Amino acid sequence: MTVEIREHPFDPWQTVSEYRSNHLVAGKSGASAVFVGTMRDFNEGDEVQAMVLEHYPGMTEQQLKDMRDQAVSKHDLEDALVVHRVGTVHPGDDIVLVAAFSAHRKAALDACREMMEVLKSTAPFWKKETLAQGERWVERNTPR
Amino acid sequence: MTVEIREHPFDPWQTVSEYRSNHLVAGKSGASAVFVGTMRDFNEGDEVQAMVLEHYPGMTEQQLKDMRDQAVSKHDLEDALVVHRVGTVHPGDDIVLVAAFSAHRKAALDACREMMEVLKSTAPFWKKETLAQGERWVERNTPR
Amino acid sequence: MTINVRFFASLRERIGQATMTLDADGITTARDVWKAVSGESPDEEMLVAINKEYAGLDRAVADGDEVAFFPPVTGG
Amino acid sequence: MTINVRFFASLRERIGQATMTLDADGITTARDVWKAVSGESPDEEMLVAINKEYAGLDRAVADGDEVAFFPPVTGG
Repeated sequence: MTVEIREHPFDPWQTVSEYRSNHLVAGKSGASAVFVGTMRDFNEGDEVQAMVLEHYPGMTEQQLKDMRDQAVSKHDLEDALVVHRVGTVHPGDDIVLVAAFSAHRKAALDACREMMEVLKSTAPFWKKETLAQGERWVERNTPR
Repeated sequence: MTVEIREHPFDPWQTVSEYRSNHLVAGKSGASAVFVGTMRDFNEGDEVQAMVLEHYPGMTEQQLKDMRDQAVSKHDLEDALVVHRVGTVHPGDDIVLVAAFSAHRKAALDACREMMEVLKSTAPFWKKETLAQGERWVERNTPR
Repeated sequence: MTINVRFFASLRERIGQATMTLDADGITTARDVWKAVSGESPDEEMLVAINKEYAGLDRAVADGDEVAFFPPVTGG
Repeated sequence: MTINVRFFASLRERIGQATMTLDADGITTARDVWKAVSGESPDEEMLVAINKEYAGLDRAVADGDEVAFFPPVTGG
């Protein structure tokens, strides 16, 4: 439940809100740091109409789970949550949600940023964009 | 609308979600970084039952607005949002919401963290805690 | 010279009121305002705002200014 | 020795299939697997996973292993 691959559109804000209500003890984690990545309608100067997100079932979930567990342990978090879309997405669709819950704001903010960097560099996902001129694979992530 | 002082409980996640829907152009800001601070039921080893948040009407709003505008300008954000509670709050109540919306994740994450640090060190708010043994003013913020 | 003085948080409680109107001559700076209203030297950590903007204790004040004194901020 | 080989993203399209079962002798490492299925030397940037964990090209493979090849990841 702390790591999820979603095949359909999801509302990251409602997901965080429900997760906090259902899984966190009120009054313990004073700091919530959340990053949400959303599909843009442009990339490298081109208009993008749609995108297919591919993953490696089994390996991707395990990578995300290890990443989440390491962040919780390293930063002594109360909890952390990672959700990632796969399948066909359109501009404005949310792709990734990373949330870190801690008693302290620095731990939450550091963990949120680190999880995003680890996800971007190691989680097995691949993007194929649909442009007006055809399709293309995104070859690498921006460094930041 | 980008800076608000709230006298009653608010849902920061719904606030972000509605702000994005109503004020941001879908497909432009790929990165949303959000920090939410929530009242804890303990501080400096003591159980805290309630807290009163005081502010300086007029000055506080202006400080937050300047802070938000500077973050938008410095990090070239699409937009940013700051909401802060005042009045009597209880453990589990959300106190502060800071959100940064950008095309790039580093800008959003940097701006979100910076706004929280500026808010903590300069925005005119003061906390008075109610403990089992009586009331006490919080004398200073934790450095992080 | 008339100065509208405001106090917040623990300073408000120490002074015993939230606002005060100071009518006095011989007042040049925010520090003079504090001495006139409290009879004390300012605490090192005390913060000052003149017309709702942060200011140093030695900033000059003018007739009609709003001068506020408060402890370190603890929001967020 | 039987190896279950998987390809993802642009490599899947280049190879023309997502999975392949390799029955061959003389295969010791993931690099050998790649050469056997593609006839090419591996691209420097290509990533390898053995049994769903990242591995180097020179990691030994064993009978029944799942060996996956894919380009740099682009999630998030």
